[in-house]
Amino acid sequence: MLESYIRSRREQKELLLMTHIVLGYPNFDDSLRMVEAMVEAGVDLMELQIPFSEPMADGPVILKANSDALAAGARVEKSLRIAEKITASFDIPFLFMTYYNILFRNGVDAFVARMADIGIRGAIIPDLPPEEGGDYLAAMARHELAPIHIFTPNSTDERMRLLSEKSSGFIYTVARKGVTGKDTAFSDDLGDYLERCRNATGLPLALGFGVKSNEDFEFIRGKADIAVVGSETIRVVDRDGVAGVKPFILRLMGGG
Amino acid sequence: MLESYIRSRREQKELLLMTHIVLGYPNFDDSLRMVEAMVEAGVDLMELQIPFSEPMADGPVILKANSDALAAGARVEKSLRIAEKITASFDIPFLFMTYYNILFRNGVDAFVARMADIGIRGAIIPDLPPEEGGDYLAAMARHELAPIHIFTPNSTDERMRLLSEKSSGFIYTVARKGVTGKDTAFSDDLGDYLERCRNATGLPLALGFGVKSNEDFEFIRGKADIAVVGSETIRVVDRDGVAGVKPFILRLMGGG
Amino acid sequence: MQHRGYYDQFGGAFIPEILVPTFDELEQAYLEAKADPAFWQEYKALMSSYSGRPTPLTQAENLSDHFGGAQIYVKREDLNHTGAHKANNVMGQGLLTKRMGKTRVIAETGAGQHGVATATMAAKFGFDCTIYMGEVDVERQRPNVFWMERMGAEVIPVSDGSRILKDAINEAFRDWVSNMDDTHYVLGTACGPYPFPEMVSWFQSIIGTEAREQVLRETGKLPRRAYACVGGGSNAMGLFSGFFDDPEVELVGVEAGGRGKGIGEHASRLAYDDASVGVAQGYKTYFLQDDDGQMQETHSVSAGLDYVGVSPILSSLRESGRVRFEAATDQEVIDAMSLTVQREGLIPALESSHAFAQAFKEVGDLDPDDVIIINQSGRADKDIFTVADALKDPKWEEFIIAKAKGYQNA
Amino acid sequence: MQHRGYYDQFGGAFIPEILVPTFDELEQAYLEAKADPAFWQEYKALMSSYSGRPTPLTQAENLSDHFGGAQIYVKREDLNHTGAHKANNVMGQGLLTKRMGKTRVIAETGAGQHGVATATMAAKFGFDCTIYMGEVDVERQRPNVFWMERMGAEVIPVSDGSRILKDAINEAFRDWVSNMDDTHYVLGTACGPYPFPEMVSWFQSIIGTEAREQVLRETGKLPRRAYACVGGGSNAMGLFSGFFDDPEVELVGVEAGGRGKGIGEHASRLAYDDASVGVAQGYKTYFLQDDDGQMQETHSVSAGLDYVGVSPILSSLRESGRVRFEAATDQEVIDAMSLTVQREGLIPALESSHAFAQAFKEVGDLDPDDVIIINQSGRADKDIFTVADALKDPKWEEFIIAKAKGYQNA
Ligand SMILES: Cc1ncc(COP(=O)(O)O)c(C=O)c1O
Ligand SMILES: Cc1ncc(COP(=O)(O)O)c(C=O)c1O
Repeated sequence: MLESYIRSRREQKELLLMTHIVLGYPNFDDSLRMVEAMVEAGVDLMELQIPFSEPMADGPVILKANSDALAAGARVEKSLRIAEKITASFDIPFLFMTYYNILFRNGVDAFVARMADIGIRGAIIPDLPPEEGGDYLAAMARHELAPIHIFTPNSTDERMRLLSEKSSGFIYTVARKGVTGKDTAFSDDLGDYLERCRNATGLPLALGFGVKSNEDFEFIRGKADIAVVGSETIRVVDRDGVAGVKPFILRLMGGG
Repeated sequence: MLESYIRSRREQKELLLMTHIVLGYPNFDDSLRMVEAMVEAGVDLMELQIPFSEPMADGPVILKANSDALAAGARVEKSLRIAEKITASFDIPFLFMTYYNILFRNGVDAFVARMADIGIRGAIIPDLPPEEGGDYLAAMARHELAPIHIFTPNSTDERMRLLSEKSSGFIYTVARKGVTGKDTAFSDDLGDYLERCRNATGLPLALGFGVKSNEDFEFIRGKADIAVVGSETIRVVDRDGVAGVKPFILRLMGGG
Repeated sequence: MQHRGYYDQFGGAFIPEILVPTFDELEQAYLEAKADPAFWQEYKALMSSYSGRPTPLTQAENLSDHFGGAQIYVKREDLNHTGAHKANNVMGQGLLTKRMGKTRVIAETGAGQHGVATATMAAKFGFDCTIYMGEVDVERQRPNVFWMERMGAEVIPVSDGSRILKDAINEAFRDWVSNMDDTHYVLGTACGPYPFPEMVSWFQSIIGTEAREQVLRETGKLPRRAYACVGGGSNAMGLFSGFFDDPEVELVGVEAGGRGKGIGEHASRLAYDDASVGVAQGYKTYFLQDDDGQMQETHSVSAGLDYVGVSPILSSLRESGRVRFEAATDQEVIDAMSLTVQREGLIPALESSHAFAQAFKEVGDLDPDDVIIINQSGRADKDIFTVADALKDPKWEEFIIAKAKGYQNA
Repeated sequence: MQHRGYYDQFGGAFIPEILVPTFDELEQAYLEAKADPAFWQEYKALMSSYSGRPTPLTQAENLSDHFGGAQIYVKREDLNHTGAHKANNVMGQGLLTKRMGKTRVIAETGAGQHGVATATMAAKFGFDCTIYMGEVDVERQRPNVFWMERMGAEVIPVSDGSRILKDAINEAFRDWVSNMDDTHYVLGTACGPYPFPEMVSWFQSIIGTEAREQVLRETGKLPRRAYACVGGGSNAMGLFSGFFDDPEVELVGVEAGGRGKGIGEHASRLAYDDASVGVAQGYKTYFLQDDDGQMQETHSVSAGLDYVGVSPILSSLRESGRVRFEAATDQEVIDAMSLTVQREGLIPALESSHAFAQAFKEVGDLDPDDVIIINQSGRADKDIFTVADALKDPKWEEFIIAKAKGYQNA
């Protein structure tokens, strides 16, 4: 199970790193090479985003990656095949990140079964609150996959408890309001917020949105279990190509 | 008096000719030369139009002559001086044609007195119906000048009698509806109409609007006392210069 | 005609002889309609079902707060179908045209609003329609021309004289003297020969009648002042007539101050002293003319106020002191419009913005218990080319340039 | 939220977690307002004094004669302030925004009408305002952008995706998830996550309530059919809701048939069979999407109907058969508009002209004793660039080219 993987990994490392890529951006070959670079650099788990035409919760960088991937012909089936290849080749857990319509159009049960089949360990569906996700949650449970939900600074304690109940693996906590890829001022408030998160769930906490430097990474150490890096990797690839990915990750973790 | 001039002239000629120019168009010198040419060609009486910026009863040709004259700097005082020179030099009756504001702004009494003073014999003011013209009619009477009014095909018999009462010299009858300078189809109806005019007034009849060829002129012979030629002369001047005026008039009267 | 239509020394009917029977007929139709209560009922029903009357009286709280004086209320003639008070006059004359059995209408237009309104009325009544419009105005108000043509009207650009409103009026008269048998000339403002000034004011009185009722209902009191812009004077006559019997209501007519005093710089006949009494376009009033009586060039940022004459009824109301006349300059007008758009979400036409501009100069001196009414005679949507130019909006210019490239490459 | 907003299988609220408290608050404010008769009174008073409601129901006698079938009545939403039914929704949400104590509004806009309406409301209420508009629409609806900016709104062109309405909606949500504390998102149509479809329909129901009363008063009977164009579905929901309890009234929703059937050629979600059920932009409905669930390009001559999704309430009304859906092609729409302008002097927006086009296809088959209602959701004044292009008006092109030269030489 995903949670136990995280817990055992945490015994060796104080802060794990989860990274994110958009499948098919800039193309499927590069996606594969980025995963390879990240795994080699020591990333602990990864989100593989299946592109969607209306990524309402994503900021400009990931949005553009989504639409470029689609424009280059990224089909869902192709994403699933490459994901299968990835899980077969690399030994860390991979999660899907995508929007609900991708599941819905394929049939939720069928899609979740396929996820299990190709070795995906869980999913983050940002436009699917648990109230709308009955079928999805049931299917995920049947296949022992981790449905991951999001805590935000304005979630109530009650809401956090509900979300926690519906989740497994870990909780994705966002550090601030807004979409992916914008700057976050990490401050003392964050401590209080994470305190609230800890009290609401027994699951490990991943902290996301805006992490992009070793200082950010260090700041999170001790506060959460997993640091999430999303948009910044895409910026690095856009600037330095796939070759830039590994040095960036190493630098981030303080190893570079 | 104007009427007796017309009657005695008619004893020699079956159809008199009245022509029209716009003072200051194309310039005051040419105005003078046009009068000269017309008188030499045997015209019996003339309308001298003092330009006005809003010649609402005039068609495109005379309208343009009005505004060109004004644009070239025609002032009312200048028109009066040239008129004075004209009446002094040529031995036929001259009338003013202009709009009421020209009189009104100068003071109606003063203006009419000045007309008398410079030897003008009457006036046609197309935007001054007798109902609005009390002061004007009184002043004209005082100075023994002829106020000339217009009969139209849709004037009632009663209206014609009223207009006749307020007029002296002659009656200007228009052959059709509309502004100056458009074609008129002279037809049998015209005979009936002129019959009505004759019955309504004892004054001589001038017939205007659209006369431009010897055929038109011949057609009118026997029906009215005076044929009026307006816009066509301006067209001739525009085309052939002042030199074209005399041959045109001669041709019109069948003499050319 | 039974009457000559004089208001003190102003007014009259200085018409070519050929139109005498036509004016007789028009006066008779007008007087009969006026004497027939069923006519006004029919008119009100038409304005209600077709044009959305009564138009509201909108409280402008934000502007009132901004100036800290009287409470400002805005009479919303902009909400009429076709976007201005011109609809009131045009629909009324449409009913009269039907009554007279005529099948064709003609009209002059300056801002184009009256042309659009007339073309609309003609479409609705099934009349043929010809609109005369100064060439200069055709250029500055092309969107209006576009819509008139869509309605099936023929728009004839007038290239005589100064090629603006007054020249279009002359040209409309020239058409009329040839076609009076089947044609009615729908004059667009409270000017011209009798009975037009009175008849147009009568149709526009629907504004003032509504406004008086509304202000009493909503505020329990009469306004201290009522403001209206004055081109020919029809929207002003319309609003003011509701308050003629209320001497405590000060009536303020606002003319186009243009670039300021001096002949050629503005179109103020009554507020500035550049005008004098004269007779033109069939009536006697104050005109912007020279010593010879020649009409002079006028200027205004708003085509609809850019006119040499003014309603003879307003001239007489100026002499009697019943109406105060002021002028607002182009710049004041643009500023007033911008402020109104930003603070209230209202888009007064440039014409109407003159009334706003003058009210803004004065409203701060009144008491917060006082109420004033501003007549928003129209909306500025169709002035977009003029407004964009006045504001020198670079994005608009880019857009037009790109659009033009598209056409040229096609 | 107390409810999830499902209408059969359609609707829901597929929202990012961060907006959950915001939607809770919105639902609560909406339900409280709905339960409070004073709120609707305040709303009606505002719409009356500011926007000129009730809008008339105009009898289109000439068109009725032309087709020789049923009597055609037109509900005149074009007479609203800002020129479309969008004002109804926007003013209602403005009152709610005030109730929630928020100080900033954001909105998406396609045709620009909703943007102008929102900017207007923001000016009136004193809110800050940001409008998201697809880059393509910014180009085709520049006059609207101009007026939004004059109102003080910031207009942000959206260059993502297909750069039209749906992309503007995504972008508005992105703003909202960052600024929900002080910001209300004024969604412009009966789409999006619950409670928007229901709330927007509620505000628009003022159309149908008025129309039902008016048609009974004026004709003594209910209409045989009621026609409305369907973009997101708000004007249709507004009109139709007045007749839901009258099974004898057939309700006809008219979508954008564009260039005809086939994905990419039109924006018909319900009339053609190119769409399928999906979840996007926060709700479940019929979308024009591919097998993968990716939204596809749409096309319509009218920006306001050019949208991939449709109100979930209308999707459910299609399944139940209560509403019939049809599509009108670009060409049919332009023809219907031209005819309406010429015969009635009404200028329906290109969006609204879809409803006219469909009615024209059918009205001849009805009995002269029958009555139909067409919803004229807006006026086309602001579509002038689109309409002129659709009609390829050479004089308009000359005018724009001359204007552009003027700017380039300045
Ligand atoms: C909106 C608007 N207001 C005012 C006027 C001026 O006319 P009047 O003075 O007759 O009201 C016009 C004329 O076109 C106009 O369009
Ligand atoms: C005039 C008009 N009608 C209709 C629509 C379509 O929207 P809805 O389907 O929500 O009424 C729009 C959208 O912009 C519009 O401007």
